[in-house]
Order: sequence, then C-alpha cells, then structure tokens
Amino acid sequence: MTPSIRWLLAALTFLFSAISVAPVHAQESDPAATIQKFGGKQSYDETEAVISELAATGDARVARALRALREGDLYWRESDEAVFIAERNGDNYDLLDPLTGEPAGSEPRGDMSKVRVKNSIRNAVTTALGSLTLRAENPAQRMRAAETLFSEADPEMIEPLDAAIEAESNADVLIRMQEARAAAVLASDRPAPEKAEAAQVLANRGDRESLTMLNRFANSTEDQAARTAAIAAIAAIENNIAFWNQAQNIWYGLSLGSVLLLAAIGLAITFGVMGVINMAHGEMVMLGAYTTFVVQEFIRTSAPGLFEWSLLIALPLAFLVSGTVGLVMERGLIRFLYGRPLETLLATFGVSLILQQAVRTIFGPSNREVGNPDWMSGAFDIGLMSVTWNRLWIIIFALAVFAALLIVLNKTPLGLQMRAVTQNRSMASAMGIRTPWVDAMTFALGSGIAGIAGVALSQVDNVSPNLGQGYIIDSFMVVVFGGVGNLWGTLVGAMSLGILNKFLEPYAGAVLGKIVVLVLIILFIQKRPRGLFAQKGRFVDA
Amino acid sequence: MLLARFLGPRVWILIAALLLAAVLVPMANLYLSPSHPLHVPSYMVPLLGKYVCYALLALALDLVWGYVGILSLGHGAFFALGGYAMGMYLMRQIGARGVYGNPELPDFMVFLNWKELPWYWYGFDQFWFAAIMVMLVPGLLGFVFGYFAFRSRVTGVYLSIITQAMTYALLLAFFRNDMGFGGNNGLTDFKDILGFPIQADSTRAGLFAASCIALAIAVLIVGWITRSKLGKLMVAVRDAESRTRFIGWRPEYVKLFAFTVSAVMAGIAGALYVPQVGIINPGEFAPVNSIEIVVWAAVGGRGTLLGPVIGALLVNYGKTYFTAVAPEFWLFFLGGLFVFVTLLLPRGIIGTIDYGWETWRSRRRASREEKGESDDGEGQPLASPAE
Amino acid sequence: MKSAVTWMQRTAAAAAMVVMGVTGASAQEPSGEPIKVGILHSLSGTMAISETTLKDAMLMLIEEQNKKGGVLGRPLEPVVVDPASDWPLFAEKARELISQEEVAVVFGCWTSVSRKSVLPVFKELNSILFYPVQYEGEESERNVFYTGAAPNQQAIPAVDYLIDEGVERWVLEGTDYVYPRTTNKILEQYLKDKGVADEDIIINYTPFGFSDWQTEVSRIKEFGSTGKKTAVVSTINGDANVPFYKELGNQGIEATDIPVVAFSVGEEELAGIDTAPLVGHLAAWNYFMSVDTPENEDFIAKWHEFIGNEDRVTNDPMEAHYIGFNMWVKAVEEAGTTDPDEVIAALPGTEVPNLTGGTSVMLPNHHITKPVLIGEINDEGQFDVVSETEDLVPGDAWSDFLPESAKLKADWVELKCGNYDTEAEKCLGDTAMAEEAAN
Amino acid sequence: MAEADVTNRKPQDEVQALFEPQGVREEQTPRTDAEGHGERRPAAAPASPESAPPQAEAALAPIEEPVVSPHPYATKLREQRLAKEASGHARRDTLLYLDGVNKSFDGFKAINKLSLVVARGEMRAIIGPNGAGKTTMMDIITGKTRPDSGEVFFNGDVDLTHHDEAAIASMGIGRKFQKPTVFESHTVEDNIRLSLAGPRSVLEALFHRKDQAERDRIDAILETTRLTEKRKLLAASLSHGQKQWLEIGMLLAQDPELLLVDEPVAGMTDAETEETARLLREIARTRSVVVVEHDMSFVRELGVKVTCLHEGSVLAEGPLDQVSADPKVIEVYLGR
Repeated sequence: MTPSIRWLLAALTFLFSAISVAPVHAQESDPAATIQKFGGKQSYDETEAVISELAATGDARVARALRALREGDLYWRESDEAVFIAERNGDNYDLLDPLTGEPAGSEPRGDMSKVRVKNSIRNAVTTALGSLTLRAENPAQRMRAAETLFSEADPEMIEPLDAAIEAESNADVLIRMQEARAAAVLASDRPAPEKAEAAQVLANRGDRESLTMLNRFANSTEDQAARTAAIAAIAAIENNIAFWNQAQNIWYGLSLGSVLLLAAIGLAITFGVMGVINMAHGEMVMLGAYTTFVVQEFIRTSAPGLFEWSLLIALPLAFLVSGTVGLVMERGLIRFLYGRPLETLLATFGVSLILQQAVRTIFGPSNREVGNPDWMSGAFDIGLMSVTWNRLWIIIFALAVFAALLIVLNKTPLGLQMRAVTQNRSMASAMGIRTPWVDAMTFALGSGIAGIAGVALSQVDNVSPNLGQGYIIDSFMVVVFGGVGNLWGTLVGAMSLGILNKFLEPYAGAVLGKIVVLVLIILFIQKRPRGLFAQKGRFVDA
Repeated sequence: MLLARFLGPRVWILIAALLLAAVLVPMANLYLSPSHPLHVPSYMVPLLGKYVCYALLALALDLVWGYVGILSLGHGAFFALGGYAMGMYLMRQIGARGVYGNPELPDFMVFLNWKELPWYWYGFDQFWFAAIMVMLVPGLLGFVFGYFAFRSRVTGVYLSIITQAMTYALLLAFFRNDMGFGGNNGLTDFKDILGFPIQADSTRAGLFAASCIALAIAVLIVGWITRSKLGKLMVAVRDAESRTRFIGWRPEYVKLFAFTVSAVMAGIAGALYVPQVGIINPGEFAPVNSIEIVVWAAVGGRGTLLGPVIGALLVNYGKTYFTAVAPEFWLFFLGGLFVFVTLLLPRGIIGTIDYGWETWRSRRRASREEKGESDDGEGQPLASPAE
Repeated sequence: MKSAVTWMQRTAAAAAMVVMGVTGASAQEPSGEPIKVGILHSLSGTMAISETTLKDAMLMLIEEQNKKGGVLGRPLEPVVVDPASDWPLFAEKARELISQEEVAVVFGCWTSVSRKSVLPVFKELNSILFYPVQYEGEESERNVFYTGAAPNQQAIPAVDYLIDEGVERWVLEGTDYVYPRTTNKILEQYLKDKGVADEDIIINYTPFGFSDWQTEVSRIKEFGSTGKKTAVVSTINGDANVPFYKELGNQGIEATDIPVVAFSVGEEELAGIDTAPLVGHLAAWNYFMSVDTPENEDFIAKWHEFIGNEDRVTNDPMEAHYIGFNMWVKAVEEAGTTDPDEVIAALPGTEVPNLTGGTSVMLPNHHITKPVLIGEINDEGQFDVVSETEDLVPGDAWSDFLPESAKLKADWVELKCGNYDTEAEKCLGDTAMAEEAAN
Repeated sequence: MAEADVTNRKPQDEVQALFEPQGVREEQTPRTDAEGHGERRPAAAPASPESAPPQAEAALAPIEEPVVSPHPYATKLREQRLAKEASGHARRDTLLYLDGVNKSFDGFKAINKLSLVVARGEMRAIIGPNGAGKTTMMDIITGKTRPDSGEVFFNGDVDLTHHDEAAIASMGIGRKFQKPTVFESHTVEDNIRLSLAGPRSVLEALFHRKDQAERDRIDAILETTRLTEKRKLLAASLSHGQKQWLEIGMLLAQDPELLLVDEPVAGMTDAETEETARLLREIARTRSVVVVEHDMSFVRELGVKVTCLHEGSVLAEGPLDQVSADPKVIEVYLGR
C-alpha cells in the first residue's frame, strides 16, 4: 500500500467521523471543480492526489467520475482541458458531464485525451469508492466496500465500520462488515480481549486471508489464552483449506478430464468403433474451433446482439463442417483402407498436414480471437473453491455430448446399424444394411462430434492451426487407456487421467506430472493390453 | 560368398553406390575447384550426410515395420538418444573452450548455476565410452520397452500408440532443464570430434564417408538377418503371429530381437547425424518426426532393403527443395504424398516394382507348371495330384 | 571411421583453401550488382506464427532502402528461405545463404535454439547475423549483433517498476526452456539482493504449449492471498499465453490485485485474445505500437501500406530489425564495402534513431542501447505506456546477477573478446585457446 | 542333437507296426467324469527314465498305453515326470484330459463343465452345432484361452492352463485352424521349414544352416501332403484345399503327439475331402488326432469315435451311428 493511500484513508476517517457527527456539513469543496483537475497532462501522483481530494468531499456523486476514471472512460478536451466522460461513437466521442452524467455534446476523437490510469490509480479509486459506498443505498455496493476494507485491514477504519455496522440491515453484509472490522482490530493496538474476540470472528470466516491474519496475531499476541485459541483456529482453517484443496484438485481433474473427453470422444467413434486410426482427428477439432471463429466474426460485423448466442449457433455449424470433411475423407480415402489400420494412420496423417496448411493459408498462422460470452466468463465460490463458469459449462457440455452419443448409438436406427456393422459386417450386409453408407455416416458422426468439441475448446485454448496437434496424442491415450470400442471406457479414462494429472501436478509440477501420467499409461497397457474396459469375447482377436 | 547369392544384385549395387559415394563425394568436394562442374559445394556435404543418416534410420524402422510388422511411432526416440550420447561426447570435447572457460561443465550448466557435473555425464569425455553408449542406451531402452510390450502381447495399434507415448514422454523429459541435457536449446556449439575440428571440410567429408559406410554395413546386416531363417520367421510373425506361436515359436523374442537391433541402428544413425548438423535438441523426439520416418519407409517400400533408403533420400531431398522454392506448399506436398502412397502405392516404390516382378514370375511359373514344363533345373516335370 | 579420419587429415589443407576462395570472391563483385540480404525466418511450423511478420518487415525495409537509392549505390536484393521451425534446418539454410547465395548479411532467427544452431555456421563462414528478439543474454559473438533486449533491458526494469508499485511477493512463472530459466535465475538473485525473502518468491515452470492452467492460476491466487502485494513475472512462451490469460480472467484475478508482467507477450500475441479481462496486466518491451512519435507513426503507416491491411500490428522485434537494418546500412556506407570484417569493425558506435524518439547505439559488446517501456494492456489489444526509463539502457551481455557471468565482459573493439574474464584478465574459451596455440 | 533324432526316425511304416488296429481303442467306453479313472489305470509300470524312448516304452506298455510320439522333448519331459510320480493319478494314462472346464465370455457360457478324455493314439471326431464350444475348447487346450475353472492335462500330468501357446506347441500339441493360416509370403517349403521340430531360439534361427537331414524331412512331409511340386510357390498362390494340406503338413513338421484339426475339409471338393480323410487316417496311425468337423460324411469316412458337444458340454459320445441315433443329438441338430 502506497503512502498516499494511507493518507487518503486518514482523511476518510476524519471525514466519516465528521459524517457521524454532522453529515450535512461535509461538503467543503465543490466536487465539480475538483473533477476538472484531472484535465491536462498530469503525472500519476497528481492524479492520485485529485482522487483523494475527491474522496475527501465525501460526496457520493463523485463516484460516477471515479468509476469512469477506473474504466478508462474519463477524457479531457485538448482545447480547454475540460473533463468529460466519453463514450466512443464512430470517429467521435459522445461527452457526458462527469458529475451529473448529462450529455454534453460530442467531439472528434483526435481532440480528446484520456486521463491516464494505471493499476495503482485503479486501486486508489477502488479504495476511495469502497469508503464512499460503505453506506451506499445498494447492498451489493456495501458488500464490495466491506470486502475492500477487509483486505485493507486498516485500524483507522474501525470507527467508520462501527457506525456502518450499527446502521446495517442486511445480514450478509453485516457479517462482511464485522469481519472487516475484526481484521482492522487485529491490525490495531486495541486491548487483548477485543483482539481475541476479533480472532474468533476471523476463525469463523476461515479462508486464506483470515489464516494469514490469525497467524500474524498468534505470533504477536502476549495473551496466552488468545494465542491458544488462535492456534486452534489456525489448525481448523488449515484443515478446512486442505479439504478444499483436495476438492479443488478433483474439480480441476474433472474439468481437465472433460476437456480430454471432448477431444477424445469423436475419436472413440472413429477409432474405437470403426478402428480407423484417424490422425486428422485433431484437425476436425480445429475446424470446429475455426467455425466458431467465423461465426463470431460474422456476428460481430452483422448482428452484434447475437454474440451471447454465438456458441450455440456455432455448434450445429461446426458439426456440419467437420462432419462434411469427415464424410469426404471417408468416401475419398478411408474406405479404400479398411482392414489396414496402420495405413489409415499414414493417410490420415497426410490429410491432417493438408488441413493444417489449408487453414494456415486461409486464416493466417497466428492465433484467432474467439470471445467468451458473458455466461461463460467469471467464477463463483463454493466454500474455498473457486469454480469458473466456462469450466463448469464445459463439464456439463462434455457430459451432454457423451449422453447424446450414447442415445444415438443405443436408441436410433443409425446406432443400431452401426453396432450391427461393427459386430458382424458381412451379416449386417446380408441383412440389407448398406454397410458403406453406415461406415460413412459413422465416420461423419465421429468427425462432427470432434467439430463440436472444437467449439468448446475454442473457449479455453488457442485457436490456431496447431490446435489439433496439441490434443491428438492425449486423445489417443484416453481412448486406448479407456479401452477401444467402449464409450464408457473413454469417459472413465478421460476423467481418471484428468484427475490423476491434477493430483500429480502440485507435487511433481506440470511437466513431470505429465511424464508420469504417460509412463503410467505405458505400464498400464502392458498390464491390460486392451485398456480399462476391454471388449471381451471370442472374436476380439479375429 | 553365400551372402552374394542371398542379397541379389540390386542390394550389391546399392552397397557399391554407397561406398563409391563415400569416396567420390568428399573428393569432389575437397579436390575439385569450385568452378568445376562436378564440384560438390561444402554446404552440400553435411546435407548429403544428413540424408544418409536418415536413410539408415529408415532402414532401422523398416527392419521392425517392414519385416516384423511392428509399426513403431517412436523410432525418433532411439535416434535422438544416440544423438544425445554423441552430443554429450562432443560437449565434453569442448572442455575449457566454452564461454565461461569451465573445463568440466558445459556452458548451459554454468549459467544455470550447476556446481558439478551430473553422474550420467561421466565417461562421455572418452570416445569409446560414448560410442558404446550410442548403441547401449537406445538398445537398452528398446530392449526393456520391447520386453514388456511384447511379453504382454501389446500389438498393432496399441503398440504404435504406446511407442508414441514413449517418445512423447521423452520429449517432455528432455525439454526439462533439470534433466541436465540443455533443455530446449539442446547440445550445440561443438568444437571437434576425435581431435578434428568439426567445422572443417575434411572432417565433414570424413563424417559423410563414415555415414555411407555405416549405411552400407547396416544394409548388409539387415540383409543377412532378413535372409536368414530368423528373417523368414520375422515375416511369418508379421503375417500370422498366432500361427508361429502354435508351431512353438515365441514371437515376442523375435520381435524383441528385431526391435533392439533396430533401436541400436537408429542410435548409430543419430550419432552420425549430430556432428553433421551441429545440434541435438529435444525436437528430435517429437512424435511428428517419428511419423515422418514411417513415411520415408512407406514411400520407398517397406519390407525391402532398398526401399527405405530410396524413400528417405527422395522425401528429404523433396523437403529441402520444396522448403526453398515453395515453403507454403511443402506441407500440401508432404500430406499429398502420404495419401498418394498409401492409397495408390501401398507397397512403396521398390515394393511395387518387386511385387510386379514377383507376380509376373510366379504366374509364369504357375502357367509353365500347368503345361508340365519346368522353369529351372531344380524342378522336375510332375503331374499335379488332381490329374 | 578410422580410414575416414586419416583421409580427413590429408585433405584438411585443401578444404581451408576452398573456403577462402569462396568468401574472397564475394567481396570483389562489380558495382551495380545487387547486394544480397538473407532473411532466415520460419515461414512454416510452430514458429511461423511469430516469424512470418519479421520476414515481411524485412522485405518492407529493404524495399524502402532501395527507394532511397540502395546501399553504396547498389540495390539490395532479399533472399528468403524457410527453415520451417526445424533447428538443424536453420543451420543448413544459413550455410546455404552464406556460401551458396553469398549474402552480405543475414537477418533472422527467433528462438534461442535457432540462434545457437546457426552460430557455428556464422563463425565458420565469417558472416553477419542480426538477431532481433529479446533473449536470455550470456552470449556475445563477433559475428552476431543482438538488437533485441538483454535481460537488463527488459526483465530488471520491469521488476523495478513493480517494486515501486509496492509489490512484495513474486511468482516467477515460465515455460521450461532456457530464456525463462536464465531470466528467472537473474531475477531471483536480483530480488534477493533487494531484500525479498525466500518464501516470498516462487518459481514454476510449465511445458511448451501448456493449456490447462487451473492449478497454476489457483496457486498464484493462493500465494497472493497473504495480504502482501503480489505480482507475477511471466516468461511464458507464445501459445501457452492465451489459455493462461483466459484462465486468469476466468478465475477473476484482476491486474489491480495481482498484476502479471510478461516479457513475451506483445501486440501480435494479444491479437488472439479478447483483452477486456486483461486490462491492466503489464508487459515490458523496448517498443510499443502505441508509442506516440513521428518516427513510429511513419513506420506504422508504411507497414500498413506494405502489408495492405490496416489491422496488422507492429511489435518490438520488428523495431529491432528496423534498428538493426539501419545500423547495418550505415556501417556499410561507412566502411564503403560489405566485407564482413570491415562491417563488423564499423558497426560498434553506429547510432541510428529508434522508433521511440531516442537514438540507439551499437555497443562494443554487440548489443544496443534501448529505452525500457512498461505498458499496461488496454481493451483495444494495445499497450498504454505507464513507465519509461529516463535514459536508454545499454544491453549487458553478461548478467551481473549470475555468479559465473558477473565477472565476464564483452568488448569487440578494445579487447576483441566476447567473454573476457575481468578477474583473471584474460579472454576465455575459443579465443584463449587460439592464442595459447599461437604462443 | 534333437534335430538329428527327429530326422533319423523312420517314416510311418515302421512305427505303425507297433500299434493296435483302431478297433481296440474304440472299445474304451466314454468317460466323462473324473471318478471312473482310478480302476482304469493299467497295471504295467511306466517306463524307467533310462529306457530308450519309443520302442522300449512301447514294449513295456503293450496295449493300453501305446506310445505314440517319439518327440524327444515331450518324451523326455514325460519320462522325468513319470519317474517323479511312481504312483500317479489316473489321468496319467491319458493323452488329453479335460475335467469340469468352464469358460464364459461376458456371461455367455462358451464351455460349461466340459469333461473329455483322449487316449494315446486315439483319433476322435468332435461334432456339434455352431456355438457348441468346439473352437473355444481348442483355444483352451492350446493355451490361447485360459479357462475360468477346471482341469486341463496333457500327457497325464502337464497342466496346460499354466503354459502358453508356444510351450504347449513344443510339448507336442499341434493345431490346425478352421481358416487355413499359413505364411502367405513364404514358399511352401519355407512354411514347412519354419514348422520343423527343433530348437526354437532366436539366435539359432539367425545362424541356422540348412542341412541334408532337414531337406529330407521337408521332402517327406511335402510328399505326404502332395505338395512336392508346389514347394517353390508362395503359399499365397495355393488353392484353398492346398492351403489346408500345407497347414496339415506344417503340423506334421512339428512332429506333435496330438493334432487338433479344426474343420479340415471346409470348402473342399469331394475329391479333396476324400484325400484329406485318407491323409488324416494315415497320420492317426502314429499320433493322436482330434478332428472338429461339421461334415458328417467326412466324419463317417474317418470311422472313429465321435463326441458331440452342445452348449459347452458333452452331449453324447460313441461311434457315429450310436451318436447320430441319440435323440438328444437329433433334437440339437434339428432344432427344437
């Protein structure tokens, strides 16, 4: 924390004590005039001083200007150094009054300069807003203010917090404020019993920040009883954290597993069910990702409102694109190679090179930007574990694709015919099933599913011509580990490899962890040459 | 000599050509003036040497793939391990001539604050030790890996996938700087080999000659193995593994033998390759490289002695040519080649020629026999049992 | 092998003569003949993503120079080859450029390993390489000119900036290869010298192309939750950055909480990411596209015109080639010849304007002086400069923060040595051996 | 040297004289349970280890225990074993002994409490509808499939469930597959050469030299299987029937004690079938043979005891006429 923020907080403390005594007298300077001080070329220190000056006004109206500053929307006019909130509108900026938010005309972009911000400025704004909004109307704002003050843990804030706690009506916010107060108390030189009490509050909160504060308290306090209590609390929190760490590992493992599952599930069809070693599988995934890119580009230029739906729109298209490419591959190449699995490997590897280079030629070698829709951004907390929305959706999506595939295989006529053909080709053929058609459809289905996986993977990985190569080896490992020809094997294989990887990673590191997993797979295949869920039967070898 | 009858004239032509190249190319490089039409420019010598090493590598793969039917997608690993063993020797030869003047430690260890040489670097200052390691390390890995894999009857696709996993794991391992092999930068900046400056044209010429001779010997050895009863057994294992089991052979040992010999050959190829290109880095372990080796053998014709050699030379010359004139089309070309070969030339160039020849001969013989003629001295006119 | 060796001995002398013949011939070409400039950047394979742009930049610079009347009254002719991200191929192609195409100079390489791979070739054939990318240092060669940043021109100023911003805990996160390893070794020592405790630094490495960052990011989050201000110094390479930043954004790590300062993320890399969640994260370079100078404006305009696409960005290595190319032109004009020895002698001391408003000079250690800029990512995929060194920083080939290298010094003007041991007062390695042999 | 022993052995005619006509063996009643064996043990003591292999032993055990194979390795093993167990079990007298064998695949019981005994020198035909477990039974005997439970013994005391295919083959059990599997890219001669009994080490194969004895053996086998004039042809170019014969020839080259022959005449012309029956009978003079076959006329032609399998267990056993008259068998074959 920089000295200037301390100074600012001291000012705020003064301010709040003033508010509590006589709130009406708070305004001593004109906020509108202070805001204008942002204009002109300013050093960061000068900008920061203006922020504290604004915070010192205690006027909730300055929050608008401060927020705009934090978001980088505060500009000054080069002609007269007047300060506005600017919104981009083509080559112009629409100007708003920084205090009232009223429209104030517009200016060409070249005539406006941004008030420069950096992280420390943003932090200063956040802190200022935190103090200003401790008693805001909106409970969410009060909540955020309490959180900010909690991590600041500034003894000077105890009194303003006391005042806020007294006035607080929302139970959740109240707890946060009490915790913020407790943090501040521990950092202060208040008497020991009060600190012990505060330590208890933090122990109840039980997260990593509290742990740090409690540790510091336990090391410094003279009070034996308080120390014992604190140490007990620390142990409890550590246990709690350890528990959540394991939970988190499992979650990460599931999430990695679902990515592996998505990458491998199409292969489980083309390789597992049909026995085609499709080295171009990764490229099918890549095509799906590029389809997403194209869809998003189209939406950005023609229908920006649909952006939230872009992934849903991309799904069927990706299925079609990859499925069609798969169909063409099957008809033009693979059908001549049935029964020669190792040669399909070579031919499809050739196709993968061609597809990569084709994409490189069309879209360029560099990464393409695929955006996350809002519903796939951000995270929420479960206990001490942070769950990101995109991972959650990917897990759900992977399982949904898996379920859909099971249904297709088990409940539809196509699935029935596919199973018939894989089990006994000549018999199926004799029964009037058009085996070449079923082959083509099966391959197209596997490829299409790879395309769908590409839509999901575009959310977590690079969209570049090399995308597919990163997944191809892992996909084969998953299918082989799970047992060829068994969808459930692929599911269990993907999830167990994911979890194993994530449990190894904290101990062995990412590199060694991955090596260990590979070696374990090699050893496992020695033990069970046909994978986890081997197909049994007399005809396996035939 | 018995081998002469065994191998056939074509293989002898190949061996003769290699030995001739081992003499002529260096001479054309060193003694002919640059303006002479037959002069081989200096940059070309290591380039040709590289091709020859690749040919040796392709031949090694062919021994297991073409003759025993094990499609290894991890042969790059043996190649790279041989290369690393040689690279370690070359690194130790630098001695105090590194930038930090440390007589013991290679430069990359010095600036990463390593204090002493790791134990596995001991002995590599001796050429004989390195030479043994060049064969021993890949051979041992091949043996151990093969022993477990073949004993467990991991076959076909599964085997291909785990060989790929093996080279991928090694790739990741060698990328780690903590392994003490220079991480991504690998081993480079070599000064001399056996006391000869590595940059000198004469050394390069010598290395080229050595590569040609190594390849010629390898062709002889592979020829000898594949023409022996063991070679017949290998093909039998390739075509009908379980049948060989039911007549009492243990195909796992046949495979293990071929796999180990092949790994050693690949290691030697790597060892000859490294001083000629001047660098060994984990990129050689990349699974894609191993797949490319398979392609060389496939293009030339697997299950033949000549095929992989021709294939490696052709494809790599194509690579050099296309990356120079049309870099953006190189991958289209390579990819197209894969598709073309597997689809239309499944036996490869040499294999197709051979097959055509064999079929023709076989037909001729069959038709003669039907007519009751004999096609050579050995056969006697016989009536078929049905008659 | 044995016979080959004795045979090599006999032919050694002849070989030396051939090499001399080749290099001698190229110097005495008639005027009016074009001067060939080699461009050695991968156009396919994994590195094409970064290097293709540099090839285009070089073509543009050469075209510009030819419009200005070429060099020594002779036109320049670019020779482009594709080493295909294959390290041995780099050496092969370098050899082809120098001995076959007889280029006067080569601009090329991106990764350290590609530079290491071509080094012996340039030494052997005595040619000139301009290397435009920031690197780990610990090298100074007579035939190579390093126009990218050495660690003291990028990493250390960036850390200094963060220390000023109040950062007390450090995560050094990198891809496991030589550049991050060396940089992190240097930074670790530097931070410890600044009084940072051992437990306030963690170093973590991930493999190339790593894409599942959940564990690493949550560890960073946990490490940063102790109340002390924490920052991440990222030497994560290329492709792994996109998923890393995506994960940062998703786990809600904002730049105001835990800023990430990256040394390998430039405008080109940001083009593949939605930067909105990344606003405020930092990068340290010697050039940003957003720098507001007339030179830069001119350069960007020409670039857009040359490439025919207004959306294409410029980046630091492009500026490095800009500086390097102009230095070479100036040195050739000064020497009056493209003879490598004379150009190498003329280059140190050459001053050319850079794109950030200063004048860069080639130092005797073959590195250049550069300003160090710290930029914050903004929501347009560009960087806002938040800090700039007052003076240009001279590139230091040998880091002062590694025990073995602190005593080394590179000076190709006075000492004629790239690795002079100031304690033993002698030149180490190759040169020393050669001298000993001569004595 | 083992090979020398093999090649020195005179062709069938000589050995043949030592055996009883087939009729004697047919008198043995079917035994499908283990208990019955005790009394049937012959009184004659087994051959002592020192005794010279075939003839001596044959002399000691004149009728009940005809020694069939002079296969040196198998014989040696057997001698040792016999010496170790002076008073062994009943099954010692049998060549092949299956008792209570079970094997199921994914819940499907391919073999269900199967018990079967083949005596030395016996030729047995096994019939049964599709899925009766015939092939699985062969897989179990040859070590390809491991039974879930039950006993499988060869030569009395060798527990076959503890050995793999190669070991079992070396003991003297040869197998011919339903679908002819020969080494198609080798010549007929090389196919036989690879199958010849002898050391099975990799290095021996590498340094192997052809000698006259080997050539003689190959000539003899080619003669027996009527493939002499095809010897230089690739196996791939043989007709289906010729491949079947080649495979039988390969079996003979192994010099097994017991031959398992799976549907040898499938896809053959009548003339070929007849020829094959003759060939098998000739072989059966010196070895035990188990033939699995659908073709009833062929089975009739063989004229040996028949076992009918159904749903993994023995349905009926005896001479063909008796078995084919069995109402259970008729029901199975004609459907319910």
